[in-house]
Amino acid sequence: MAMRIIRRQLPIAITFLTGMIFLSEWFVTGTVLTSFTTGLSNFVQSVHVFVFAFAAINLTIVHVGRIRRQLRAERRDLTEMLLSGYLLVLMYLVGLVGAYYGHVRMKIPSAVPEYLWWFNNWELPCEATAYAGTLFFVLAAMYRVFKIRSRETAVLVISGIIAMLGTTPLIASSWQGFFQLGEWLDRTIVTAANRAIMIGIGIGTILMGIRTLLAMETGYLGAKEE
Amino acid sequence: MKISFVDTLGLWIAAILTIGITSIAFKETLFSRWSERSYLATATAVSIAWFPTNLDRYILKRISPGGVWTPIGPTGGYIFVVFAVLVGLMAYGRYSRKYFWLYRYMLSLGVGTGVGVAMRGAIGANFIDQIKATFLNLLVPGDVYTSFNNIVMWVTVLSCLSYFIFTIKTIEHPTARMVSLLGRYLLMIAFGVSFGIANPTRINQYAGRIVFLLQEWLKLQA
Amino acid sequence: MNLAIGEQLLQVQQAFAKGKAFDLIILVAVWLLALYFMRFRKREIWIRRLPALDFIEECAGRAAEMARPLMYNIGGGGPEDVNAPATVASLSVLGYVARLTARHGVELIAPMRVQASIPMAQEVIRTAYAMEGKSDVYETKMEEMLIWAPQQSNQVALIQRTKPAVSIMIGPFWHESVQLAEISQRLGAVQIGGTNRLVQIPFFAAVCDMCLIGEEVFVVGAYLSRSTPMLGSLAAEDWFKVMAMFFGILGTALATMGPVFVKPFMDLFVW
Amino acid sequence: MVEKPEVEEKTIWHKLEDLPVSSLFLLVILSMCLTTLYPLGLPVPITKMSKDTFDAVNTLPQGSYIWIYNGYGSGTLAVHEPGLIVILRHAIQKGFKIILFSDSGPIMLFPRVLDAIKPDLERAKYVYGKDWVYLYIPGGEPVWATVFLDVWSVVMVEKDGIPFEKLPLMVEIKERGSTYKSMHIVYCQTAGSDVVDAFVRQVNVRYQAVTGVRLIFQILELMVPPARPYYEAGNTQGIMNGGLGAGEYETLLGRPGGGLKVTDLLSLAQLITIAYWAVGNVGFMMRRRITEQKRRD
Repeated sequence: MAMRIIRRQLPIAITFLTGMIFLSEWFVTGTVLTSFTTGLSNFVQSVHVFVFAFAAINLTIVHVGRIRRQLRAERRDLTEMLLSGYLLVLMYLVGLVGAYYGHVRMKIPSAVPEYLWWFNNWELPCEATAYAGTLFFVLAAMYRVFKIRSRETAVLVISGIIAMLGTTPLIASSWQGFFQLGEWLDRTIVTAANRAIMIGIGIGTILMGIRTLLAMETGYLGAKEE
Repeated sequence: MKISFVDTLGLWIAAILTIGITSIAFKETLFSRWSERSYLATATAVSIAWFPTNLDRYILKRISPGGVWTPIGPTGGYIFVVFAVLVGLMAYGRYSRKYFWLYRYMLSLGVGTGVGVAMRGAIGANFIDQIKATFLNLLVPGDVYTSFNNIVMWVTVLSCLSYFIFTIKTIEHPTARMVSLLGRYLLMIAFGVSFGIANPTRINQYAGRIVFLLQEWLKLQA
Repeated sequence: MNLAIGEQLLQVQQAFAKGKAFDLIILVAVWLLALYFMRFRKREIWIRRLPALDFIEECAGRAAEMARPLMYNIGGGGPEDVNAPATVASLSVLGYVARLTARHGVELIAPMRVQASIPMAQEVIRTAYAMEGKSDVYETKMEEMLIWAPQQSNQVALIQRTKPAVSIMIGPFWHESVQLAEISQRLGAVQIGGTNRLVQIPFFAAVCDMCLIGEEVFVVGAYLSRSTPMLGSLAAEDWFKVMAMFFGILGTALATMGPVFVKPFMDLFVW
Repeated sequence: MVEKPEVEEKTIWHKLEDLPVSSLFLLVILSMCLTTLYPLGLPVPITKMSKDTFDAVNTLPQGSYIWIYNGYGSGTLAVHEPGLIVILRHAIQKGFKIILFSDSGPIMLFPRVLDAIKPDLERAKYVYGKDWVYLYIPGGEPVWATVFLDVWSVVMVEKDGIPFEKLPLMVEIKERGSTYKSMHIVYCQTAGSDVVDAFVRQVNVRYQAVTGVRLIFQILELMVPPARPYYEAGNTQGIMNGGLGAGEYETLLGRPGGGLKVTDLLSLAQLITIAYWAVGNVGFMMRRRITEQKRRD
């Protein structure tokens, strides 16, 4: 019973209390509650210093596990093993170089040329390309999925193509029709539809929040173990 | 301008990684797997590199905010920091079979904050402000265009809202069904326009990579 | 120092205490109505069908038939940001899906983007398998089930490698939505998508076979559990949408009559 | 396996519907390369939204305080970097005091921006710490809320660890009282719509009535439709529409840069996409017609 309280009831109570404090602070700004929420958000920030380091530890556990499984397996996938090892070595090399020079020498990693070299030539192109690479998936979806299958998809596809034609400078600079039609759709129907979805999401969030605070949705704690 | 060997090496690595990550969209190969792992490694390395700086600024400096030793306050204090460190360390409880429930304390603090912040935003910005924005003048004197636009917007908001009704049985009525069907079609138009705009967005972003490859790496000028 | 902050806060309070009274009234009203429907409404509550959720069971069967895995993605929202409600909602679907995969003997893959979500998902899956009496399966397969894939390219690569028969994505998603949906579509997977994030809904609507739009994401927990209190909270939600529509009609009528008429009504909203 | 019905049915329409997507990818990349090397130089039509954004900055008097949240990562570099550079150039030209603040990611990307604006800084004789400053502030909405109330209570040092006491600009802000009194315009660059909501709440809803603070954004093109309700309702004074918007701003300021460069690449790539879409749809419809005819026979 005592264990149950410590393991389950107390976390639920904490959720309820923090949620209610943040919610009440919105209405009575500037009382003792505000300094409480400020303190709490500073606290969460301090806690996050540790969660920040979580990523590296997690990755290490996952990949060391993978390498060990490969070592035990009958048919070894050598490339997989090498790739995992490569990942770990690269991560710690870059991370520790950055941490050492960054903290000991300059107090901030972004001021260290050695670390900036890594960042600019490894991290930056990777992230920029991965993010921009969404282009290829949008293109593929345009070609493969954007088909007039039914009346509903016809509406979706045709308005999409109008919007696209409107944002093509080559067309917009010679004939403004698509540009204006796209702009009109954007200003009326799209704005209004988004408004309706926003109202729905708003009320849905409130009710979902109430259910969470009242411990009806406890998915985040895992299911009951007793 | 003198370009050192290290800079050239960096340029080549950046270019190879750019091509490698792009190739993921085409097909899975050894090259794409290598670039994916490199990405994961360097992205995680950032968290290691910033750890001492963050530790110094958000834990050590907060023990005595402003150089004064205070037990607890909104910006720090030693009791405050001890608690923060304890809760932060609880997150690691999940690696233990016996003490896995420890992580729940950190999580419940997080979920409480998240839900509270989400709810307070939802009432004002999402619910009330948007209802207020639907108060439209449907018959603007002497301005047919604006009146028409307002009527379109008003019909769209109401019919789309009716599409989101779940438990009131009246929506099964044929007339109500027509309205919510209209709402669905209008939603589809909105989605179509949003999807269409995604294409230029992504082309713009990829353009940065193309400019890098051609002008910085291959040194081709327009 | 502290006193100075206190003084400043007092000034802020004097300046901003206005404008939130109506918010508070609405919140209290929602809360009370929800409590009423949860506690005292004994009559059974009807709920309209959500085809996307009914489709999940069929999907699990399909994955079993094809002997290919089922992928469930809970999205990239952390438990401590504003997307917490959607993440919590998504976890309840994960529980349902995990029970189905345990029952049909389908391999479940759940890529995780946020580290803080991993322990939550782990717990949910563990209990689901235990409820179906398949704890042993969970113990041996756990590492292949929960895969930490923090970047979008890791998730895409994971889909390319495992070739799932079904891909379910419910929760908060960012730009990766279209990447994940398109690549699984290209590899022939059946897909169910759903997100609370306005910007990403169109991609799921266009690419996925079934789609949950906006608010429908928050309904899933209640829809799948079918318990009266949960459905009751949905009824409360609906009445507030009806109220929003009523306000919309009333406000527009007043606005059409003239700015003099709508002014008092507008003032109520910023009270 | 003797009959192979699928293979027999394969017509030209099947092929049109099922062209390899890599061909589309390659064509689009090729077209983008071509337009980079041989720019079309098409003019960008100026929308009202971009004009409003420009005016929001342009109409402020000299010596105003501009707060810039450059919350972008490497992913949206191509769009947000021109947006930051052009705003900084404009602010320096107008003689504003500049306070930049961000998380760790953008700090790493800042040296690139600094290289670009160095001539402007030197020409205007801007001194770091006196005329502009860069703060490292990790955290989300609750933290920003406190920053706008009292920045001194959240951080005590700027990004390189120089204490605020040694920075005349930060001392000046402290002397002016609560931080929001030293905020005339806030420029927020982001790729997350949650951040847009947060800034509207924390800057516009809280302080506009008191200090008349202006709020402008640079967000991605696809985030503009959901954010437009805020613009129409006056919650934000302007939105820079991604790369297109940066291009328009550069045109308005008369300083062409990265924004116009990326916008120029749109035309050809989009037309190729639309052509592929049309081909795919024709193939799909013709195939469907044939299938239906066969079923009727």
